[in-house]
Amino acid sequence: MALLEIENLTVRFGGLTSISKLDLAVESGAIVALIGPNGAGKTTAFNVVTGVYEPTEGSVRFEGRQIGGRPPHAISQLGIARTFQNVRLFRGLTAIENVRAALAAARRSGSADVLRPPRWRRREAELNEQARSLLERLGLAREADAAAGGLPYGEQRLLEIARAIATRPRLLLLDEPAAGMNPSEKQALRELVARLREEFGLSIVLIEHDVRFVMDLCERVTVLDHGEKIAEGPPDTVRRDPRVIEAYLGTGGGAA
Amino acid sequence: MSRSGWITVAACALVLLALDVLLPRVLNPYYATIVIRIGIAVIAAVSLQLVNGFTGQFSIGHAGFMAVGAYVSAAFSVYVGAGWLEAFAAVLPGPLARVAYYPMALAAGGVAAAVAGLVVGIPALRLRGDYLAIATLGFAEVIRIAILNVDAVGGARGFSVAAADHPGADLRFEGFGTVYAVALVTIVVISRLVYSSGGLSFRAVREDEVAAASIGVPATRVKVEAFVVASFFAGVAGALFAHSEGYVHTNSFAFLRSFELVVFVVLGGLGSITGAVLAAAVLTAAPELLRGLGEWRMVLYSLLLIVTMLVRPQGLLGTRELGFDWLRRRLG
Amino acid sequence: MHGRWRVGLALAMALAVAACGREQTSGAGATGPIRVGHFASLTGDTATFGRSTDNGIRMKIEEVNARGGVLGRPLELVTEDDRSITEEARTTAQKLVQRDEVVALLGEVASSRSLAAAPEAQRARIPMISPASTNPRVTQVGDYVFRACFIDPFQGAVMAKFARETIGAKRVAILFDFKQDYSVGLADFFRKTFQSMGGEIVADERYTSGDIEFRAQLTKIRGTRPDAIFVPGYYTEAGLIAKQARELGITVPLLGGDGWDSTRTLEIGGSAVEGDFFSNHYAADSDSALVREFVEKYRAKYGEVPDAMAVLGYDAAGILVDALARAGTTDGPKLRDAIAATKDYPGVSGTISMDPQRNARKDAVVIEIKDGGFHYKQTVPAF
Amino acid sequence: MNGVAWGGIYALIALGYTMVYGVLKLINFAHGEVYMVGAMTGYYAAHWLGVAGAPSLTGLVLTLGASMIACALLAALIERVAYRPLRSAPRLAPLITAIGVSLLLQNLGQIVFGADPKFFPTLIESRNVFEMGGLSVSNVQLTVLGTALALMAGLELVVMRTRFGRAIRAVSFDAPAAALMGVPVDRVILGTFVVGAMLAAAAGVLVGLTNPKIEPLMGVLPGLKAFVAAVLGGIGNIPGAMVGGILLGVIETLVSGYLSSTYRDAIAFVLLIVILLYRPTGLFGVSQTEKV
Repeated sequence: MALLEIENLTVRFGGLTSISKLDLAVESGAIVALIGPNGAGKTTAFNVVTGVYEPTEGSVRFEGRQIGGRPPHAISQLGIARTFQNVRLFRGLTAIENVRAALAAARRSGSADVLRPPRWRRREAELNEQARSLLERLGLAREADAAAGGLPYGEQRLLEIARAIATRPRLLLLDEPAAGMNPSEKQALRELVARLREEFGLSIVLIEHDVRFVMDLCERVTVLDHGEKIAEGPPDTVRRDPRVIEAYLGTGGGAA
Repeated sequence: MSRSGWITVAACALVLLALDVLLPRVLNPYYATIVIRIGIAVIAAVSLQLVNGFTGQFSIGHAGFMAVGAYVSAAFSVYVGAGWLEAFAAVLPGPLARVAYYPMALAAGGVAAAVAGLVVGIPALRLRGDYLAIATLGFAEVIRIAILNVDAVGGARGFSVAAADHPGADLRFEGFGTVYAVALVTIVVISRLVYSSGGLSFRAVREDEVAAASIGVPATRVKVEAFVVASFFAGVAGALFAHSEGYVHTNSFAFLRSFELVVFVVLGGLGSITGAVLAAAVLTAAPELLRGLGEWRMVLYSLLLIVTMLVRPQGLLGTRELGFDWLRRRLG
Repeated sequence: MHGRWRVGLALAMALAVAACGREQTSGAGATGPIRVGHFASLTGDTATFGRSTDNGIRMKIEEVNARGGVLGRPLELVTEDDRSITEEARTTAQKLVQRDEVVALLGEVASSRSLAAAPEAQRARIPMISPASTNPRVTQVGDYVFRACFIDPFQGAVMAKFARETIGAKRVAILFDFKQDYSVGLADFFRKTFQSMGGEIVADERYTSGDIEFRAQLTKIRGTRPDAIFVPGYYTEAGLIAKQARELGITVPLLGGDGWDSTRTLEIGGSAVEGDFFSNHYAADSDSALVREFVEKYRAKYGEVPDAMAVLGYDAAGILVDALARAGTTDGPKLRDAIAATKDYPGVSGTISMDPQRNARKDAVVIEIKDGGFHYKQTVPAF
Repeated sequence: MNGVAWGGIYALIALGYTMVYGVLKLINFAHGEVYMVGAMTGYYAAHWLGVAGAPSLTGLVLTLGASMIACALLAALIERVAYRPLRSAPRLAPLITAIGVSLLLQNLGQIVFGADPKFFPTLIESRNVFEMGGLSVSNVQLTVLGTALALMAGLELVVMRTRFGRAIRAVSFDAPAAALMGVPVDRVILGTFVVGAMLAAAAGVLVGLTNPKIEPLMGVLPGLKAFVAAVLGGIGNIPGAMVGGILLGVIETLVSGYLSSTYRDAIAFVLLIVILLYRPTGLFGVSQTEKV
């Protein structure tokens, strides 16, 4: 059984079909890329998997459980985390607070916060420690107490990944993690993603425009165009697929 | 709580008790009333800060929950509590009987307001931004007009917190210690709620609801929680108001009061508890301090608001806390 | 930015000055002027009332001072504005008692604000005389609280009697302001008395102070064909109600209470209020010498005909001065006893005695609106 | 019928709220006070112009014009002093200055105009032009409604057909983009305040015609209700504000007529809440799904 199984998924907004009859499976431990031109429905797929949108038809199963239509916070608690295309940090909080919020989100206890028994202090110290070590592993230790909104763009992207990992997911969805990065940053990111999979035992789906970026990182690539899957397979095969080339050239995309 | 924590609490209790005894001897009733009103304003403002400043929801109907607290606690005292108080007084010395009774009246007001907050919050918090604002304002007015039509609490005639059939029970309560103890509890509870890892959820919802949900924060529930907790303390503030004034009228809880509370919160700095405390204290005292100006006093008061906001658009303290680390170390 | 800071600084300094401003004037010793406090709504919703009572009180105090004061000392009036806010009535009363050390309090017009402030007078053992709060509960707060006017039950009953006996009405509609306890009280007692005299209340409609639109209620009332309509509200709405009633073709007389007593009723009602009646504390065109003299002096001083609030303010101050002279001291309890013993005090609003419930007992007059003015119609004696 | 006339007045005030909200996302709480100043200046203008004694249509037009100009200047001043410096400040800061300006105008009003109510001069002799059953229509009501509708039509024309109107729409849609396209955003915002204030001033004068009692605190409740009307229609939406205003006026009148005036003020809010729960962005508001 695959970790994530999307079957026959269709998403419509009014008369507009954003995704049509999509099938997609992500095996445990895999790194999968979702590529395709603008408006292909990649982010919509993420939004359905994370509960932001409801599927119009079809099913989304995570670890065998039907999750389509559940609220986002519940899906997060099941073990799916994500980042956003246009970076959505808690800009007014510090970097470490962003991570701590994610560490603590699922296990809040207002009465413990107010009464603060000894075990609350221990847990608080523990969370702080975890958050710090997570930041360290993403190279953000020095920015721990800086306001998230004030960080350079590249670090904001990293922080968003740190925050996602803090929810202890088994599946991580990265929405254009390399957008706006220069080649050397991209290289670092690629290494980081690979390392994170090992260290945290993650399965990763990432959306990317840049086919080269996903080439030696991903085992499989799924190509969407106009809401439909037009190709799927190992990167090398997909890259030579005439329909893929047409889709990219047709929209004038020089990304490939 | 740690040992130093208990020591701090004990010290605070002692200081408040001392204030309770000393202040009425030092301050005349006029100043005493102002000081008590400041305490009540602080409670209401800090509780609203949880909703508006920390959870980022824009409520402009907080006075409605004060009204619920004030009227329910007053009615409780007049129709039920007076008898209990008399019964307590039969076995306890007078002041002790009152100390034993008052928490019940306050709790009655607080719980009633919290229930109202839940009932209002669940449907209203689906709304966003200014639509939420206007809905809270609407609920507050509906609550007020509903109270105005209840004869058992005096309707348009207002409601005196005195029980005719229990002349021995003195239901008025003007202890500084009580008001400030409650204010302190409010400040401690709300600051502990928000300044903890779990409490980051409130601010996460304020910063970005979608992102908050993506890390597992049940945004709607967090909003309702904030609303209910805030309503509870607003209700307690209302209960204190009713029992210290001895007479309540729905006019005291019109939308102007709600606006005043919003002003406290924004002027003090959204997301700053000490800011709300500061603004509530200054702006509650100001109309009385400015009495020397005669008819110009409210003109100056409004100029003060405008100029402060122009000079400090982020509020007096922004999102910072005044000496909070110190306080946290003491109370932590 | 520097400019802004300077403005802020200037404001802060103004604040500080204002805060200290009054501090120097404290301490009324045994030889200085006798301080009398008046707390009133000089601004806000009911500013008109507060300003009128203050005019009346001020005039009385000046008269007394011109005659050499009382107990050999001049009187000093300290007026504080409560902005028409309930809880501010309480702080103003406290401020007057504590900081200005007044010997007695005059105020408020609105019963709710008198109720909020009265416990402070009672606690400080400083007598308080409300010029015009007609709600019975005000003086029930304690034995230091008095009033210079009659109470709602009396006034409601007066108009019920007038409607039944003088006009001969059988069917009366009521249109009252449900947010003003004054109006609610008058309507209650009118209803009771009128029904006990064999009359019928054919409609019981409500409005809210601040309304400017009554056509809906009046249309309903029109359908019940009443002989008269009792509108026990304030002048602010009464004139408009009359106007809209006439527009709708209602010709029966409207009856009101002392809340109608303002030239504004005429100004706004115009021809629509012709032939209407209301009960009042006094009639400006009464042939009593006392009234004539008062009206003349008031008009000379303030340039307008005094309304009932001015008269009641004047009389409240008069009762206090009279009691001060009889008590021979400014001591609270003794002054209280003297006020309680007031008997046949010749006030502009009638001959006043304090009844055991500390309510002024006096006659009421009914005023007819005729030829664009208020005219004395008849006196309804105290009962 | 009377409800419709009232609704017209609410709608005029609501337009000012909605337009300002459209361009600035600011709830201009001082707007009700601008309406009050409109009524007051109308009162003084009518006396000063000598049209108070003699009812005439010219008198009405002159009074309207005078008070609209006065309020336009006032609004420009308010915008310049209290809102513009806060253009880049946190969103709630100008809300507080708006409350401050509102309090300031109320309190200054009580000093400058006096706290006593004034009575607006009769600019039109009232008579019933139409009566049928329980329904009667007076010429005053018709004038009020006619003027309100004419002004709204004029506004619609300005917004849809002029460069200024286009600029307003552009700024409402996306202020930074409009600025990039060379729209003078500051001037457009100022213009929006001025137009809104003129409509409120007209509403003030029109209220003076039907219900002549005017006083410095008269703006508080109608201001709030007009805001409710604006939200009802979907705040930021101009036709929405018109419909919301008229709807509110009619419903209030019906409620106090057929149910009870006791609940009239409550009903506006109950209605509002119910509508918001079913349509969280008002009757005509476009629901903005956030792009994720």
